[in-house]
Amino acid sequence: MKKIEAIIKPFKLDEVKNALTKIGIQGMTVSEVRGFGRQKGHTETYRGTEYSIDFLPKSKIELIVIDELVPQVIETIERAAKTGKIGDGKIFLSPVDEVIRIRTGERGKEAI
Amino acid sequence: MKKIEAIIKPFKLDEVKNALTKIGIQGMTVSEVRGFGRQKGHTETYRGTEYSIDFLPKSKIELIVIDELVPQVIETIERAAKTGKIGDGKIFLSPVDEVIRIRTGERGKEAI
Amino acid sequence: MKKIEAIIKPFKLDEVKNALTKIGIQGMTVSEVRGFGRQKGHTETYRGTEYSIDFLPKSKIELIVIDELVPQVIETIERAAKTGKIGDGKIFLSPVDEVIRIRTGERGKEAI
Amino acid sequence: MKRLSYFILIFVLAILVIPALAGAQGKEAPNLKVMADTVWVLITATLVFFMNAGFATVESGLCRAKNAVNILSKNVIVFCVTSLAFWAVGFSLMFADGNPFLGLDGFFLLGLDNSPAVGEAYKGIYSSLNWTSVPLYAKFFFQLVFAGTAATIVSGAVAERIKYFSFFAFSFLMGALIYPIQGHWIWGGGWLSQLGFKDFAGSTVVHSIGGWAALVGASLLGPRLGKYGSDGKITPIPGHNLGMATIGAFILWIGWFGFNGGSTMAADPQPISLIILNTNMAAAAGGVAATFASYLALGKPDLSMLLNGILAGLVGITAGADGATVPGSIVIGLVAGVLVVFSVIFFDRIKVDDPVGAISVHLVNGVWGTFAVGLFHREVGLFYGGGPKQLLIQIAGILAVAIFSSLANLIVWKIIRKAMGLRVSEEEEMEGLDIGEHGMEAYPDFSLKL
Amino acid sequence: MKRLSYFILIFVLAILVIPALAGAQGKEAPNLKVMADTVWVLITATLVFFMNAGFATVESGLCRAKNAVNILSKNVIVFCVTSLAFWAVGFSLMFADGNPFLGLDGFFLLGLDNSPAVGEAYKGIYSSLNWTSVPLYAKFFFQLVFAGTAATIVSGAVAERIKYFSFFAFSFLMGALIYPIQGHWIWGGGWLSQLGFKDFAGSTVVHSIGGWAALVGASLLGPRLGKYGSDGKITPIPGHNLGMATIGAFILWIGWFGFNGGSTMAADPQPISLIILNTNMAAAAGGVAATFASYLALGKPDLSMLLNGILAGLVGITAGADGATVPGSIVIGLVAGVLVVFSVIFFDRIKVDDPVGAISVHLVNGVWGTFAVGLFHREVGLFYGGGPKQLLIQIAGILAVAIFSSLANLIVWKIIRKAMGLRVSEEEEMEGLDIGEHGMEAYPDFSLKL
Amino acid sequence: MKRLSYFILIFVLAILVIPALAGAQGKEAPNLKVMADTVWVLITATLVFFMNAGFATVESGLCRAKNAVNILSKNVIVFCVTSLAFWAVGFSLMFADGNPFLGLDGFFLLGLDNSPAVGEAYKGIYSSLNWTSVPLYAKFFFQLVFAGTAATIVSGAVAERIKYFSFFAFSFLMGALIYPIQGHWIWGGGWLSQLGFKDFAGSTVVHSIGGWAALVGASLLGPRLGKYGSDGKITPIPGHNLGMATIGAFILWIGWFGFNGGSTMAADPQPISLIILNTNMAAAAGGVAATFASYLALGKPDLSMLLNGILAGLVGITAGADGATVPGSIVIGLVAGVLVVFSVIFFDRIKVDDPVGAISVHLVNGVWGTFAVGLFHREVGLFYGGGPKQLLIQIAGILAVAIFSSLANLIVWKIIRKAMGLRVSEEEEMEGLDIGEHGMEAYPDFSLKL
Ligand SMILES: Nc1ncnc2c1ncn2[C@@H]1O[C@H](COP(=O)(O)OP(=O)(O)O)[C@@H](O)[C@H]1O
Ligand SMILES: Nc1ncnc2c1ncn2[C@@H]1O[C@H](COP(=O)(O)OP(=O)(O)O)[C@@H](O)[C@H]1O
Ligand SMILES: Nc1ncnc2c1ncn2[C@@H]1O[C@H](COP(=O)(O)OP(=O)(O)O)[C@@H](O)[C@H]1O
Repeated sequence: MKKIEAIIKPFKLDEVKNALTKIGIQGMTVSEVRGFGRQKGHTETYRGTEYSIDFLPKSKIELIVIDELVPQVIETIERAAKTGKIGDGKIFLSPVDEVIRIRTGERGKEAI
Repeated sequence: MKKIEAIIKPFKLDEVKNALTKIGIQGMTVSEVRGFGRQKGHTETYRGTEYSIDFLPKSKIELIVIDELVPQVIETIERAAKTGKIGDGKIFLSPVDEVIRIRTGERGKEAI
Repeated sequence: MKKIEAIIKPFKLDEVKNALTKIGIQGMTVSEVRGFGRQKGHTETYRGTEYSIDFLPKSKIELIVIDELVPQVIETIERAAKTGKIGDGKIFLSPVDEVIRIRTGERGKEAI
Repeated sequence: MKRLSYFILIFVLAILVIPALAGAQGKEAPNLKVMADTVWVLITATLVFFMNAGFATVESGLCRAKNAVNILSKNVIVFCVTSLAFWAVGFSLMFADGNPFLGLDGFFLLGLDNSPAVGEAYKGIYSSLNWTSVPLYAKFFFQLVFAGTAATIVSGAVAERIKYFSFFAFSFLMGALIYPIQGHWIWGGGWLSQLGFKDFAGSTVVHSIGGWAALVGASLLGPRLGKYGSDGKITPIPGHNLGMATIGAFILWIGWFGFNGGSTMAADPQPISLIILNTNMAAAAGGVAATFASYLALGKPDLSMLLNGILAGLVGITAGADGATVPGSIVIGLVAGVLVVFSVIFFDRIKVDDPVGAISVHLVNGVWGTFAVGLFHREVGLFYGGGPKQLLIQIAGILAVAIFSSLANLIVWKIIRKAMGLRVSEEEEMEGLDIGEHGMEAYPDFSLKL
Repeated sequence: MKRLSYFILIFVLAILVIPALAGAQGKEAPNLKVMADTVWVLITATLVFFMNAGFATVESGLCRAKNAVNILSKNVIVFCVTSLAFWAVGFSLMFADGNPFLGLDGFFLLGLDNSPAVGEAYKGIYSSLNWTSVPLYAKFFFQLVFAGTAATIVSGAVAERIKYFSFFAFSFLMGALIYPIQGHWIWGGGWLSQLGFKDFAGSTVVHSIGGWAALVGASLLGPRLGKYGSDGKITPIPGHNLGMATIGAFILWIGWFGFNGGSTMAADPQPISLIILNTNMAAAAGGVAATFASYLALGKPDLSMLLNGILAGLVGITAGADGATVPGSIVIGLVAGVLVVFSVIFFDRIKVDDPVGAISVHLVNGVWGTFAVGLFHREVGLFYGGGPKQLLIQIAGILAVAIFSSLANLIVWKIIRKAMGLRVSEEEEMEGLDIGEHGMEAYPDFSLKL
Repeated sequence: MKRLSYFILIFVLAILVIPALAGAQGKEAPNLKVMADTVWVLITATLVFFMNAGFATVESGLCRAKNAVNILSKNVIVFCVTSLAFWAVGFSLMFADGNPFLGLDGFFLLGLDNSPAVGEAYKGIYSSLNWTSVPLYAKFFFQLVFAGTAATIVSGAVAERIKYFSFFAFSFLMGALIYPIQGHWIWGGGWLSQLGFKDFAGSTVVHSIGGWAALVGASLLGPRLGKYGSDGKITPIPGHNLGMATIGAFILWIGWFGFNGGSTMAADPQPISLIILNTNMAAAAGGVAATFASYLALGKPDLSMLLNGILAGLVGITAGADGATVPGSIVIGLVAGVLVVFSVIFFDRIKVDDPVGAISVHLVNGVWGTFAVGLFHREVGLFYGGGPKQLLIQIAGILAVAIFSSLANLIVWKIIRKAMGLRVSEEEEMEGLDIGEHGMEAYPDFSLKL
């Protein structure tokens, strides 16, 4: 099993979620994060002083999938989240040893 | 060392935290996340139009533990977080290479 | 590639970010979390009843770096985030299998 | 629901068959005193009306974000409902001629009346209000905003767990029956007023009566989930927006200038100046006293207690704002500010869960204010050489209202419980009433901790 | 921008060359009726002014957090701009002597005038206001806050996508031209008033005129990004702070006591008491009706609909607050409360995106209220035996305003679109207008979901 | 703390030994002018009172979420404390008979007085107020709300770092000594008033005096942690809730209609109409000017500057609202709106950290408004042919207050610093004063960025 983390533009969240649902993904966890990257933030002015906001709002999607699904999920996220403009975000893939469903105690693939 | 991530129902957070403290866990990190899963969201109506909220509020607990503690911690979380109803959440286990305590520079087990 | 997660005191975020930028880090992702640890929370009183807030606000920095950079990044975070007082936080290091830049489809080192 | 639709139906029928009356009152040569009085009464009534916004903000600010829509809705609808109930039934029960226990005439504001004629010149059926030289509609509007206040007090004490439509039904019955019947005894020429009971602007009539309903309601509902641990430990449930709560307290404070100041129902310079000053000084004293009480007893100056202290001072001075001296008002306020702090703690200990402190503010200090008239009234008060007589009368009134209110509210709340249920399901309570009762969120763009 | 600087320039010049006039009016022996009337007019005007805060909070509460600074800014600046525009030009076009279509004298408030003289005694060029015994500056200030209301109505309907300075320009033209010209027809002695058209406090003059501008503006702008899917599916965009929206509705409600109550521009006891009561009862009825309408039609009692229902009741009673009976007002409010719910749904279906329901509240119910005068006026209304004549006149007025407003707004909005553009870029809209237009955030300390 | 308990003790004693006075004033036949004047004064005083809510919301909105409870608490308690201080001591020092520098009689409002008698008929010791025909308590209440305003101005400038009880102590001394002494010179028949200094509603008395206290306080406290980098770079600390700030600005605006309008202390139709209109036009002009100034100088129209611009216009017109013409008021407002923008930037540059712009709004524009009387007064102003005499007198007054205020505040702030400390610890400041000073959070349900 793998964990796929995707940092995307917030307004793309619904699209990505729908795309993932369409390929059969049934679970994911999302959080609001702030991203710092090549896409520069913007300048705000407050009471006469300019200052730059370096962190931009992003959404982070985490989902655990079985190894076989990894390529398809990644490809789906890439497609749905892409605008082609800087700041589209990243996908990170990392190993997971075990998954447990709290409700039933199921483990492994059954628990996803 | 392992990282244990648990996505649970928010109102179970205190119970889980207390249960973990009881078995000697001294540190954890919590964040507010939104979960999408088999537990369907609810329908809201706003000014005459229904719409479904697919993401439900969840709490995510992250904690790093030494390998020996993993089974006990998982079992404790399972017990404390379980209501038996859909949406109780998941526990993910993944590898961690190193831990550092910023204050002292300690590494490994000492740093947890 | 490795993932470095650092839980730090929120008011140290800017300093850490600047220090990382100085050593050439171009991307990171930050979220607001609540930490439970040796640093005890504080007591609040509300309408005559005291209660303790066990979770303290912390910031979590996540960044993916190539293996060679790991020691330097960790050392930089340690230095910038340290106050020497309890609650300075932790750094966790874990493996990452793959990184993808959504905008371009680049993978691996190029994508960071 | 059926019951409600039924009431609505009656209303609509009533409206359609009612002849046009409003124009009947002819145009007179401008009577300047009547002009000034009417301006005063209408403006102060508007200030009292504004208290609805104060209650809405104080109460929602002191509850959780997940129930904010519900509390706001309750505080909005309660005045709408009371407006209709008090117009149809309440005002007549309270002020129309009848017997010492009940007014019995002139429903739907249709009774004979030649206001602004006063005293002997008055010919009509709302004689208990024949002392004020303003038009009937001004009298009604001023009394209506008071009725609305009594009803809205309840909202905070039952917050975060009561069903929306059950509260709707209670509001209707409060404005149509519970409030006006007791009001008749005191302000409608009924037996307590004949006894000499003094309650200038309603420490008892509005605040205690509202407070009793709150106490009975909160007790029957039981505490919010999670408030009291199995081991008896109290888990505070902090209010979600103290900025709103503070705005609300200020709005209530300014509303009170109307509440007390307008209760002369005449623009008499000396009395209204004294009354407004007394009102202010009691509030200020209440705030200072509550700050020190919470600082000394609890360690830190709690903002929610400061706000409650101000409101307590205001409730405390309401019965005696016309009769107390300025220093007397300050003492009344100081006592109120201390009382409210310990009362909040007390009700928490006995597990009556009142999220906003409505019982401590309105009931406890309503009683205190009524009692204080017997001590501080500058003509008949004990401290001013008036002997204990007035004090005993005040106690009688307090008891009468205590007994009737307890019973009446018990009956009404139980009927509603039977008919429509009182409390939302555990699941709904946990998720928040906003989604359960209203299908919406108060702050959808914000990340919340639940 | 250039256009605006130009206007500003003219202002400044005007100011500097204008002789000191204010002192000209000598001091008279105190005329007590004038005193009472002036107090009444100024205080009610202050209440109406307060409605600006109500609009600001309702509108920003019902939009998204990322646009809050922009909406608040618009609702603040609109009254500033209208103040200058109505002073320089608008008041004269509306109330100065001229022809049935336009006033044409006394710009910059510099016309001859000997108020508070009334009737025959009045010598001046603002004769259409010679019936009220208050000083000219009181008349102007009262009329100014009405003009401000008409202009601010637009803000909500065009929210979350209009350029800030384009709205600024529109506000100026609204206060200087669109509102006063039509106002002249009805309140300035123009052709509709000569025809017998009745619009006591402005269901048409203020609310419909504001509502038409809102409808045309919202239609030209098009819906917000993401509101309507390609498949025609409606995606609701919930308001970000229902607490603010509720505060706003209460403020508007109390403002309306000034709006209607002050429109007598005299402290006549009987009429002002009736008017204020009617205003309250229509609002309450509107709230109850909207609650049940949204409960029955949509399944749950929607707070935003409850608030809209109250406002709808208030708009509905505005034209007839002086002429309706209390029961009549309740019926008008009940209808308004139902109307607004279905109107909101209707405009959503036809893809006119009005984030706050301004069109349903102000235009639809402005029309309803104007029409209702023909039915419920207790002297000339159809239901009170007055025959259909008044109703037909009312319809004529509604149509006249509909036609002129549509055209005038179309022209003005299109000129502005040409000159400065109307809508912000897609990117800016997505990121929020607060950063794009103002370079700041409304809630920088809070974690938001975007 | 000891000092405070001591004051409290004195109060309580004073209260208990004070005879009942309030009833002494007999009932007269209704004097209609007195009625109208009293209604006017009490209602405008209520509007001024409401400004407390405005200050609370503007100031907490422009600070950070982690300090919101603290700021709100300060803005609530300051009026409570001032009420007691001004009643016990301040009013007498300011208005009682005495010498050109100090009133010296009638503490605790216990002096002889036969108001509403005026002029020659007045027999009492508060002769400096013998020109207004309202009861003593109305005079006191109106003056009290002014004293409260002066005290509350300070709160914003010292926000986010001052100890709660130190501010409490300062408020007491401000209301008891600093404000009334200088107030005596100008409004209490003291030397500046004898010189011919004109300050109609208090650009100097209230706003400059408050502003000087703010400037001295903010300077002594030093800037907030993190505001100025070691390299001198300014890091803006944005306000956490611009919705609240906007509500507050509107509340202040309507409060100002009472502030200036009520300062006639009589319902004289012509003057009050002019004054209220002038007040509004200056505010509107200030808002427009600040919008363009911030747009041109800073690139974008900053909402917080727009709000400050409106307030600046209001402060600016306060001294001359009775004497300026309408166009004159607009010019005064325009200048104020530009001034405030550059003043905010200036104080930021010189590292006086004023989170809400209180110094720029109240001190800078208080001075400007006072100065402007010498230019724009339509009888004695330089621009209206009055020669430079009045201008020189105005400058004298400005300087006198500058010198005395600087010294007095320096002494008082330093005493408090010595006795109880001024600034919270660095750790507390970083964590937020809400937890440190009050043990509670303003928004416990929300995820915050700290
Ligand atoms: N090395 C990294 N580690 C963690 N997160 C990163 C890293 N680099 C980028 N990100 C996240 O990805 C987001 C987008 O990256 P950015 O460099 O702005 O554009 P792009 O994805 O087009 O290269 C950032 O806002 C940040 O949240
Ligand atoms: N594959 C997944 N990857 C990441 N998070 C998941 C995944 N599946 C479920 N979750 C998280 O777990 C929560 C509960 O899952 P759900 O399917 O609703 O119920 P249950 O845990 O009872 O199976 C979800 O809301 C989501 O946050
Ligand atoms: N075992 C752990 N797993 C995950 N997070 C931890 C763990 N221990 C500590 N933390 C995080 O680190 C923060 C600081 O830890 P704490 O024990 O308070 O102080 P210190 O870092 O000085 O040892 C905690 O608030 C928590 O967020």
